Amino acid sequence: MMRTLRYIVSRDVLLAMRRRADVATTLFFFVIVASLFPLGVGPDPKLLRAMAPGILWVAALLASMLSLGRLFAADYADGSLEQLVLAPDPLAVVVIGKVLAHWLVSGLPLVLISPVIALQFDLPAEAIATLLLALLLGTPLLSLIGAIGAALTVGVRGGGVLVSLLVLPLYVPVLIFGAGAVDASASGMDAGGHLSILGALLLLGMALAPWATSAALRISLE
Amino acid sequence: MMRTLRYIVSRDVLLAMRRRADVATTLFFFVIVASLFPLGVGPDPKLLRAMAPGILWVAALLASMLSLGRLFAADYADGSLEQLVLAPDPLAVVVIGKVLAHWLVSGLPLVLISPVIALQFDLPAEAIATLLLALLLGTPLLSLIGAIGAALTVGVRGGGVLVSLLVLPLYVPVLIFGAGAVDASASGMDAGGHLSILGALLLLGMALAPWATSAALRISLE
Amino acid sequence: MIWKSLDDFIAMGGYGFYVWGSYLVTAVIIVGEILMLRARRRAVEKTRQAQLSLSE
Amino acid sequence: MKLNWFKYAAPATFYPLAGKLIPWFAWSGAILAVAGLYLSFFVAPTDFQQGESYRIIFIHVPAAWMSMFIYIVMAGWAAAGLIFNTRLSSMMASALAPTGALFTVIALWTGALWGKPTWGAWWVWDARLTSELILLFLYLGFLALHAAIDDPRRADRASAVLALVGVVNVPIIYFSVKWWNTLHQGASVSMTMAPKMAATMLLGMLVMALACWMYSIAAALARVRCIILEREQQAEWIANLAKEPT
Amino acid sequence: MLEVSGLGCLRGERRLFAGVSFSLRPGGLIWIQGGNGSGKTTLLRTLCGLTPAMAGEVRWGGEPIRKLGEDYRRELTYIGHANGLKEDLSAAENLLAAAHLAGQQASRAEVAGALQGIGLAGREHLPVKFLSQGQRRRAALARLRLAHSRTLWLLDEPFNALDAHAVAGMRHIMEQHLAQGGMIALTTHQEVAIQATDAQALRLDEGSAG
Amino acid sequence: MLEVSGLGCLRGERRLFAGVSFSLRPGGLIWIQGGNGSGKTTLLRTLCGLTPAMAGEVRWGGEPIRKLGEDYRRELTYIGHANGLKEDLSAAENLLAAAHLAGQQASRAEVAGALQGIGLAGREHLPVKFLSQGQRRRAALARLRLAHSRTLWLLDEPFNALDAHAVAGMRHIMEQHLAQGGMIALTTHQEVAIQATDAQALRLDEGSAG
Ligand code: HEM
Ligand SMILES: Nc1ncnc2c1ncn2[C@@H]1O[C@H](COP(=O)(O)OP(=O)(O)OP(=O)(O)O)[C@@H](O)[C@H]1O
Ligand SMILES: Nc1ncnc2c1ncn2[C@@H]1O[C@H](COP(=O)(O)OP(=O)(O)OP(=O)(O)O)[C@@H](O)[C@H]1O
Ligand SMILES: [Mg+2]
Ligand SMILES: [Mg+2]
Repeated sequence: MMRTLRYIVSRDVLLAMRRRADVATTLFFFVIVASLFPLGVGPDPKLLRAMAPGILWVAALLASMLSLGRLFAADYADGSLEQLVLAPDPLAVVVIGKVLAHWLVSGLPLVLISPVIALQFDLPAEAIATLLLALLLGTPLLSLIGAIGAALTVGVRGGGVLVSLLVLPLYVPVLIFGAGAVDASASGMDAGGHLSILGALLLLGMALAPWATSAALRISLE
Repeated sequence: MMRTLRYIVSRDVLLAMRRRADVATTLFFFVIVASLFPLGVGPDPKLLRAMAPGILWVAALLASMLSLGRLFAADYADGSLEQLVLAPDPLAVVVIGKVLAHWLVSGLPLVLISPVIALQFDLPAEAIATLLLALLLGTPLLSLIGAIGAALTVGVRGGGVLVSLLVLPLYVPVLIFGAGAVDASASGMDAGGHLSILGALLLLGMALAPWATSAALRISLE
Repeated sequence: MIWKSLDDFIAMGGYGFYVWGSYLVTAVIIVGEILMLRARRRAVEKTRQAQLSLSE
Repeated sequence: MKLNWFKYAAPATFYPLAGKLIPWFAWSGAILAVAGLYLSFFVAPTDFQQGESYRIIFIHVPAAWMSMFIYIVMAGWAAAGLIFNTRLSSMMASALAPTGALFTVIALWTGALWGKPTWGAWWVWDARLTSELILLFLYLGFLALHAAIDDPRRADRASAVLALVGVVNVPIIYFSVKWWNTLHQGASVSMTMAPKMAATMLLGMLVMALACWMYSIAAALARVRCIILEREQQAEWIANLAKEPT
Repeated sequence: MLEVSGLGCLRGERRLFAGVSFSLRPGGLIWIQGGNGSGKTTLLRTLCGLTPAMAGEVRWGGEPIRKLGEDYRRELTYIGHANGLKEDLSAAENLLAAAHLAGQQASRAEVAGALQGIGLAGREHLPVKFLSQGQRRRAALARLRLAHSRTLWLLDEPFNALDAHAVAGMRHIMEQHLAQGGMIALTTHQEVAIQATDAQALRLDEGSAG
Repeated sequence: MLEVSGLGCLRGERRLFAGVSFSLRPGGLIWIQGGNGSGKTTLLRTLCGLTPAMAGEVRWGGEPIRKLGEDYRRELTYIGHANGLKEDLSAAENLLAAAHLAGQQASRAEVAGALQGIGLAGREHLPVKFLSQGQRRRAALARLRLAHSRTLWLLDEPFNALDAHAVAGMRHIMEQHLAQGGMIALTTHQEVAIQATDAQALRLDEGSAG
């Protein structure tokens, strides 16, 4: 089982590396969306600082959501999803592997680059540390929740947009606590409460999302 | 030629209507993204009013960009793009038809719903009128520019994310003048200058984008 | 009686637009749903009769 | 051919039963609505703070209650459909969704119309309002997913998974939004502005809520009958159903 | 008349074929043969102008097809490996859209006739995504029944996924087209005996397929 | 042993097949025949448990496959219409990943051998998107050369797009599998004579295909 997990993660990461441009693109999407705002809103630094946590998190949400297309859709189109479902391991293991790979490829880079963007918005140092930590807890959760939506829309035409309708409302708590943590820390308060809720949500997500996703996958393939 | 144009528009609109949920989804994506920002930024009405033009335009940009996937990718995957290129009409006509259909299906509904969202952000009435006008000029331009990006990434795996990388920087002028117009009008100034620049950009786009798009399509199919 | 006249009733103490706007839209939505249900029912009935006449 | 007849049995017996129940629910809904409206407009006194605008409460609060309640009931039916693989349960879930979504729209609309005179804005980013908006998105997601999958059985099961995921999330969303709102300073308008409600007001609201209940049940039953007819056209019992229009 | 002279093609660092020359007259059929990966699809795509030729030239009525552009495209019908059907539209809607795009006037009755002729009666109005593999192929090939006015047919593995009955039907359509003075270039791995006054076979390099 | 009893399937309002029963013993081959759209693919997907049966049951060694779950999946190899290859990976990488997923130990040398055996020598390291249609099919089928330990093979149109040489190669692999006590259920529209001690044919309703 651990072996299968490892194989799936390495297969998906290999695939992503084969298309390095793709990984870079999620990252650039994040950067571009975060930088579009100052263009749309104007350069007032106080306004920008107030907006920064929200904007960074919304950008992270959207970037993670956009890359959900890669999670199952391609596998479905070329028939390898059938093969994954027919593999002699519990489907939940396969799902965990794919979600992990998705996070490594599209969540982690985003966490790593976020301090640079935060500097652009002139966030104080503690807030940046909190942002890093919050993203580290929040982005895997985004991948987990997103996987459910991606599995439900597999094989559905126009799935790319539909998935956003399904997934974005479910992202709301992550957004609120994530941005809340950064906000609290930026205004000198303690972010511990927000972060521990985020951690609890992550645990809940890890316990439930793989099952929901594998049920959804089986249904989609029927 | 006009006949071909009409056929292509009606085919694409028919296809979209067959998936009515899909059209609605672009719309809801717009609404949801616009509502995510307050959740990230906090409910302070003054802050939100200042951000509103930027948020609405960024949401429109993203919604338009997300639906670009529908423009050529599906046609490529099922082989009908080859057939479109082999049609006995100039490819630019085909492109114009597809862009027009794309705008009708994903741009126009967004323009129509924007006043409701603007009310959520408590924008004044004149600013809402300007927003409507600016979106009416801007969204076709987004479709035209997006088509170039979509054509360039046709057949490229992970094109969905790549296209955003190509297209978003090109969207920046639209964003600046579009949000600028609303901003001006919200702070009681004249938005005429911004709007006429937007109009001029639209004319330029209509003259150039179809050619660029058809060249890109030919290259992608080689 | 709370209301002195019909005009008074319609004015709702100056809040007529909001109060009647609420109730009107509610009524429209509910009537709309009923009509849509009826139309759906009719459509099903029509295809069913068509199929019956085919099979006979 | 013995094609699992027992699965059809449930809709087959339910269909006529529902047909008999609908008028009862519909008429009691109508009567309750008349009584409730009478209480709301002619018995309940004017509010000394908000004036007459508070009369929106009689539709706003029942609609808001219904919107949340129907979602939970819908998820319950969906879960039953998923677990016991009974077709009728899934059909009930998809029959409830549009009515729930409409009540959500009513709650939002009446709330907005109430907000303008009381807060001076159509919309504020308050916790309740925001979570009601997200609830609307959840309904729309359910409907869109159901509409996007062509095989009805697959659509039922996929949207059931979504409804269950949603129902786990609704409380999380509600509390997170509440926390978000109370931790931020800013628009601190609360909806508990209404004074201690007079007994008549409470009664009016309860009667209206009951009317909404009856209406929702009637609408859901009517819709489930359509769904049964649409889906099971090839089943024998439908062909045997009186050949005249039902 | 289609004339091909000295056509050559490289893929990656591999030479797929070189010096391919033939000509196709009205009523003529050419069967392009070769193992998997020998370049048949590539050759057909070059013939219809999708892939530019690396060496040599394709001429239609004496003019290079690159110059003719639309005038050449008006003369040909290409059916590739992919079916070119929209999954959400029915076979009838797909066929009507394809005919319109090709500039042909096709009535609904003609479309229904073409679909029936190819054995999709009763499936005309089902969205294509519900069709089986072979039924999809049939729906794609139904275009040919409306395309007798197009002189040149380029068909890539038309018989793929078809059952024996449908193969016979297709053979008949092709023979009819040839009898009316049409031209066909096709590839297939199945042995199908098509009657033609002027039938050629072209074997692409066998070495590469292994 | 695979036992199928009274299997039935509806699609939309259409009855595809009903009362399909057969059993497959070690060394047994069943050829599922039928026109386009007669339900062959649907039947195969039901046999491997992807599509739930509407009526009837599939049993493996006496147990319903629904109950067996993973234990059944460990015994079978399914190759569908779609090849299940990642376009960006090479044939060798695809094959290795598939073997690992199936819980088989496969060394790089074995993978290279399997690809060579199926005629992809020299193409092993090319991303699949550059391969021709037939070469892709070969890459998908190469899995079978590593899957002799899987008893039950379910093959949907394995010969599609293959040239004559590759068809012969595949036939050989299948005969070898049967000789080792494997079982095969396959569909194909091409007449391929596979030697088996226990060969059956199952004809699905012909009426529906037209
Ligand atoms: C778009 C705007 C609004 C939305 C979406 C909305 C939503 C809701 C919801 C979901 C509830 C049920 C909460 C519960 O039972 O716990 C509710 C109850 C209520 N709302 Fe609103 N509301 C809006 C505007 C307003 C306004 C402007 C007022 C009055 C100034 C108001 C007054 C009330 C009252 C008095 C209740 C009953 C509270 C209770 O039962 O505890 N609402 N609303
Ligand atoms: N970038 C590349 N590098 C090396 N070889 C390539 C590249 N792109 C394509 N090829 C080779 O070019 C050939 C393409 O052949 P083509 O698709 O025309 O074959 P075909 O004759 O139609 O085969 P089939 O019978 O399988 O359909 C294949 O052998 C493929 O391996
Ligand atoms: N929703 C639906 N409504 C009506 N018919 C449907 C529906 N979905 C599938 N079908 C029919 O079910 C059949 C599916 O057949 P299947 O794919 O199993 O055929 P097959 O025997 O594999 O054919 P082929 O030889 O073409 O591969 C087709 O005839 C198709 O038209
Ligand atoms: Mg080929
Ligand atoms: Mg098949």
